[in-house]
Amino acid sequence: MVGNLTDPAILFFFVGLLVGAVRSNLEIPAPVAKFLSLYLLMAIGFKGGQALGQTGVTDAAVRVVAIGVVLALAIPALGFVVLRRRIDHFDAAAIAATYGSVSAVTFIAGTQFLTARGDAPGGYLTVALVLMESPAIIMAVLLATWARARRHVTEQATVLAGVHGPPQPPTASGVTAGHPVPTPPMSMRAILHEAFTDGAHLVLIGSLVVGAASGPTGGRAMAPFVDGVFTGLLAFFLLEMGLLVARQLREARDVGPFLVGFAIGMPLVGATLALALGTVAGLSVGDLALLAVLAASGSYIVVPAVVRYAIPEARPSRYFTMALAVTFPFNIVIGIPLYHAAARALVG
Amino acid sequence: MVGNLTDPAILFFFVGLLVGAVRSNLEIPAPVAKFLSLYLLMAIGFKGGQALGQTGVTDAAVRVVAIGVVLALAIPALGFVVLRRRIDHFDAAAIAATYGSVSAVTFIAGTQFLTARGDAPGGYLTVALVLMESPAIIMAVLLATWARARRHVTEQATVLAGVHGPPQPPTASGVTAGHPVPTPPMSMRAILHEAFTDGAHLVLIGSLVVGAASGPTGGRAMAPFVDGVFTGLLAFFLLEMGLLVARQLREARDVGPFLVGFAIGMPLVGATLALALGTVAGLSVGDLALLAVLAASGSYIVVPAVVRYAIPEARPSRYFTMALAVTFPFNIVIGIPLYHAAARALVG
Amino acid sequence: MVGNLTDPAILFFFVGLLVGAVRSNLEIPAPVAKFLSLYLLMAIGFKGGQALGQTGVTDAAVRVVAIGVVLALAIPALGFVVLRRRIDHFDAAAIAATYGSVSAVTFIAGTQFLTARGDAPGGYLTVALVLMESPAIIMAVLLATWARARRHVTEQATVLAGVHGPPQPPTASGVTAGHPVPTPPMSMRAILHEAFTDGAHLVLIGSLVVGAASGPTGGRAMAPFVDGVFTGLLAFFLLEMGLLVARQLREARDVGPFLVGFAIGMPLVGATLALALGTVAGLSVGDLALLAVLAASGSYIVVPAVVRYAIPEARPSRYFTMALAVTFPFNIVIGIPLYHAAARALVG
Amino acid sequence: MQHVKRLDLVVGSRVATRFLEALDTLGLPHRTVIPGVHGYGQHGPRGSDPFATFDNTYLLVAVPPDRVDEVVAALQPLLQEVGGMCLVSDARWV
Amino acid sequence: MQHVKRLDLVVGSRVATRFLEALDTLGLPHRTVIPGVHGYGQHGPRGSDPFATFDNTYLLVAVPPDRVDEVVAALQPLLQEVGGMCLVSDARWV
Amino acid sequence: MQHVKRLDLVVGSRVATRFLEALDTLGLPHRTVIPGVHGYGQHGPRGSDPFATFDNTYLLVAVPPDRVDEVVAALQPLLQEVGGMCLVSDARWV
Ligand SMILES: Nc1ncnc2c1ncn2[C@@H]1O[C@H](COP(=O)(O)O)[C@@H](O)[C@H]1O
Ligand SMILES: Nc1ncnc2c1ncn2[C@@H]1O[C@H](COP(=O)(O)O)[C@@H](O)[C@H]1O
Ligand SMILES: Nc1ncnc2c1ncn2[C@@H]1O[C@H](COP(=O)(O)O)[C@@H](O)[C@H]1O
Ligand code: NA
Ligand code: NA
Ligand code: NA
Repeated sequence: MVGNLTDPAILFFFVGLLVGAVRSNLEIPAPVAKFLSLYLLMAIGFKGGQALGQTGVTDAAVRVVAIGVVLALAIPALGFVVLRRRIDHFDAAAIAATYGSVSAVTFIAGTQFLTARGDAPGGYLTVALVLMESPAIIMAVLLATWARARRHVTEQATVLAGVHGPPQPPTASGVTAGHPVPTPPMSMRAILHEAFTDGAHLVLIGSLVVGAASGPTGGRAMAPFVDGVFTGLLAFFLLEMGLLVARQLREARDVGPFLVGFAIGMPLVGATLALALGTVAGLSVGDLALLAVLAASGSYIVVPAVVRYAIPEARPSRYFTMALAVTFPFNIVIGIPLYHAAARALVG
Repeated sequence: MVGNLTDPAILFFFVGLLVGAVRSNLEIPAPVAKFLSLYLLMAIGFKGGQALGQTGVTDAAVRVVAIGVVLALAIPALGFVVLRRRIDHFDAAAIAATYGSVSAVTFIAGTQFLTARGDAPGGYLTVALVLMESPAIIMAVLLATWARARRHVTEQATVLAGVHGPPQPPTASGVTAGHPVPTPPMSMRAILHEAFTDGAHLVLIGSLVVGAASGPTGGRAMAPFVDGVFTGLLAFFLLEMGLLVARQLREARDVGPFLVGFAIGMPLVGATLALALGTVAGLSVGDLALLAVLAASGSYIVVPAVVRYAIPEARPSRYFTMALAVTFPFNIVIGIPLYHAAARALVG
Repeated sequence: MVGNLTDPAILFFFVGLLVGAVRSNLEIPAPVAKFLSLYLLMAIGFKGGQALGQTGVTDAAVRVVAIGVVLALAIPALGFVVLRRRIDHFDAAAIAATYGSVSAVTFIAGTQFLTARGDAPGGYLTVALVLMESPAIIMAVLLATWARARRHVTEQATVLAGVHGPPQPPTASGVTAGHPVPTPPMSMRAILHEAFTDGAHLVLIGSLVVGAASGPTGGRAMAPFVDGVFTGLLAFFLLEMGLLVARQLREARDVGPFLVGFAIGMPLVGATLALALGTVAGLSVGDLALLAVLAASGSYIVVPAVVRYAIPEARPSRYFTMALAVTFPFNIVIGIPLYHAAARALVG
Repeated sequence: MQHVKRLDLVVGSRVATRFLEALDTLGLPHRTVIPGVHGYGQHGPRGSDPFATFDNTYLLVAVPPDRVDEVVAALQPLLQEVGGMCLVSDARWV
Repeated sequence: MQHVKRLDLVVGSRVATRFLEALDTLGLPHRTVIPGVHGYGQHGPRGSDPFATFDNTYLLVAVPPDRVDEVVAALQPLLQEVGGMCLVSDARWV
Repeated sequence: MQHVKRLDLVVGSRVATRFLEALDTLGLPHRTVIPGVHGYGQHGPRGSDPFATFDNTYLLVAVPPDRVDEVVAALQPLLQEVGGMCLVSDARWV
């Protein structure tokens, strides 16, 4: 289970964490970080597409993807039910969406881990990654709309205004002064557009298609880029993720013990669900373990990007911080090896 | 002819086009795009230099370069003659410069295409690329100076002021109000400096020289960078080009049917000229086809960079848009395979 | 000795110098340059760590590192003694720190040069690089504190205010007007924090540890990144260094003949010291030569970063310019081959 | 030198085009755009994550003084919907 | 539209957090931050080196007019210690 | 706090040094420079192409009030030759 801790990419994540913790001036420039995140999506999409192009749509592919979609609906529903009793409904919807959706970086780390241990998952897992991204967002937006309607009825509207961020004299920010009730957020149409045209999402899908379409010749031409330098660039990116997590941990005032517990418990529940369904469906060790990784991961890219405008009442200092600062490191360090061990025990 | 459509780099261009068309939020950060464009120039220059260093200055090299220079003078002259009857003389000069000069990215895509099909062109084509960049600019600036003198005589000066961009109340932009006649643009000296010290231009020349000077040992050390990851980085760059073309197409109000026709017709004329001269000169298939690609391509880097200041009266919304949004995709998708097929028919 | 001049990376440094000299518009975007500098540190750290992990802490390692630390204390002391008679004490302290510390890029160029000639230095040299970075900074800060105390006594404080930069009417910058005496600069605690948590420093140490910890499997996974594309990315980075040196040379008004002499003489003295101590200690050719390179190099990253706030009285237009615009090119072009030849003569 | 009003807007990068389109509609296409801006406001921190999810964009727009009320009226609902800051001040155009 | 004071600060990137923390302490966390800014001031050139050693950061802070003196008093010692520019001007908040 | 005039210039990146050199000539070397700025003005769109051909650079210069006319006079011909925007406003220097 500690095998992960000699993987250079994971080790660089720890370097980032430590460097961030001592408040070094180290900063990866934002354009570089963005380039690396797009590169990773492109590489993983292309490789998935290549694998798919070789095997075609197999029976296993269909089963994996079907289970993935089931999980993408079940997990946010379950999450919301648990959360709504303890916290604000808007936060509950946003957090449910976070855990219902998936993290591409965790997926990549999982793929690396499994492949290095001889349990390479199928290319169709990338399709599962794509399809598991959005359902939870849509569900959360609907839940928030319902919560908004309810709130309006009970006229709590004004009470909730201005809860975000540290106190700032209203005259300083001005906008709060005259307009305590924010106008309704984005239309459903705009939300769907945002969710489905998100750049990261489309790069992943596009690369998947290109990978499938470009055959072995294309694969060979792209190999030094999508395979050769992959571990190195992933390591660089995880260095930045470590810095980011360290920074985010410092801002974690809004995440109390209950939410920390949720940020670790929910992944375990999701992974268990995935392992159960996947074992029944007779998946291979690699497929099973990576599906568990997907189920356990929480989104800190697409979901916050959409939810920020779709559910403005929810606090990023909760949903974003939980996914990035608690669940992501948990999965990277403990989760992935754990799900792999479980998959081996169940199938191998 | 559709062989190009399984090339991953070209496919990523289409991904970019589609992602741009659905107005995704995807953006390649500008510093990354600039890095990639410099990388491509560096790689292509270095590889050309290496090839040159191995073969030395052959007879074929001399013929290719000579024809290239002839084309770089003939094409803008021809273009201006055709355009001046239909459009403003300043726009005509700028567009003539655009098509008289060349596009390095098209050159790179052409080289990739031909090499993958066993018709690798010689390293001296890179010298042709360098030498074909500037003559058209100088010619266009002279034509614009002549047009400016003529305009002054007919006293149309004030009529032309303020034609650029959507209407903006003059009091908002201020500068138009008091000064309807722009002062004369850059001096010829400044223009020559701009044209010959352009960063992209110098990186290309520099890399060519370094490639030639650093021999096989240097070549081996650089290979993973200039060859290995080349297709991957080109794919990434063409993704950005696709996004850019999609964006530019949305701004294409100033390009009517005549100019669209020119943006496709002129490349075909240029390629035909190149094929004719090259066949007479007895070039190989690869050299012939790539010379046609050069002739057919329109510049959207060096020319706009210089012409923007040298011919401020011309509209980038015309010359830049035509080269980038019409001619570039045309050449990438249809032109390159077409010129290759023609070269094979003529020589093979 | 001119062998260095067919190395593509070094040649690209000259391309950068020339391109900068003709005042081209070429610019490497700052985020890209920063990425490249971090990449180089990561690669060199990782490779050093891998080498260390294989050999363990050998006897040679201990000797090299010990000599390195001795040099890191002796060189700044010597430098200050020489400089204090001719120039301002604050500038003297800052310049002494510059030459007492080391340049990672020079180290990298030296490693490349030696490895290409079959005299690869040991991985522990990277440890020497790390340990030689900071002592000179601490020493310089103490010297500056002493100088500040002395200045206070002689009440010259107000005379020195406002010496920096070209003249600017005091009312323009305002801040000088009312407050001629700057408050004391950073506390010692803050300085130590800055020196030891500098991002570049920590990335290097972190990568060293990761390299040592991740074993041969990790090494193989990282190889295409830290080895494969290394020369290419170094070449790109040295292109930027060339541009930077050219720009810096234009601002070199504050560096007179004496300081230019120092910027060449001090490296030669430092290298001689290193060669002497290293020969006595029985080092191999590669270790000896690279230790001389370290001793000869001057810091233009960590030292200016810290000294700027720790010794605000010192002029970056002196210490930074000397290290970057004189010593760096001198070492790259003449120094490295020279120290190598000397090491061969002494040991081989 | 003429008097103009300068508007300094800081809005989420993903919604910046909505502000720019509103200005286009008013026939005021001239603007300056600084990408990659970070910030902290009522909606918490923005920017400084590697996915630019929370990036801000800075818009500087100089408009004729007599059009400022119209512009403000057009932008205000957008500001309320998606957040952001808008400062108005006086300047002279050279 | 209310009156605010806008502060435009340009300070070394390595010390920018010290300014921001001072503002936090005053209960004024709202701000806009532009990284990667170059400049030239009393401390010579800043920015435009590949190690970002000398990078500046631009901070824009809108504060209520009645708090501006307090803010300036808090920032002034920092400006004297580590350098940087701070401009104060008038604006209206939309 | 002293009164200063702030100049906000937005000019093509390729010609920005010409403006800066003009300021140097006037003995006003202090400035803040933001690279990589996009925009739209009389010369059409700027920035947002991968070759930075059309990039703008933002220059912020604080000058003593009594020198502003001289500065404007020096920059105006340049602005007319190569385009760009220049706003002048009032500020106080902390
Ligand atoms: N008082 C302020 N001063 C400066 N910038 C602000 C202020 N308030 C908000 N902003 C900027 O506007 C952005 C959006 O604001 P908000 O919608 O309130 O989160 C923030 O991320 C900041 O960049
Ligand atoms: N007069 C000025 N106008 C514009 N920016 C300035 C001015 N003075 C200083 N700055 C900015 O403030 C930074 C730090 O100033 P200083 O500490 O004086 O070197 C400089 O690098 C500039 O970016
Ligand atoms: N009214 C305006 N408001 C804000 N920025 C402007 C305005 N007009 C011009 N600019 C900026 O100045 C640059 C050059 O202007 P121009 O030379 O008119 O194209 C543009 O690309 C914009 O960034
Ligand atoms: Na999940
Ligand atoms: Na052409
Ligand atoms: Na040294």
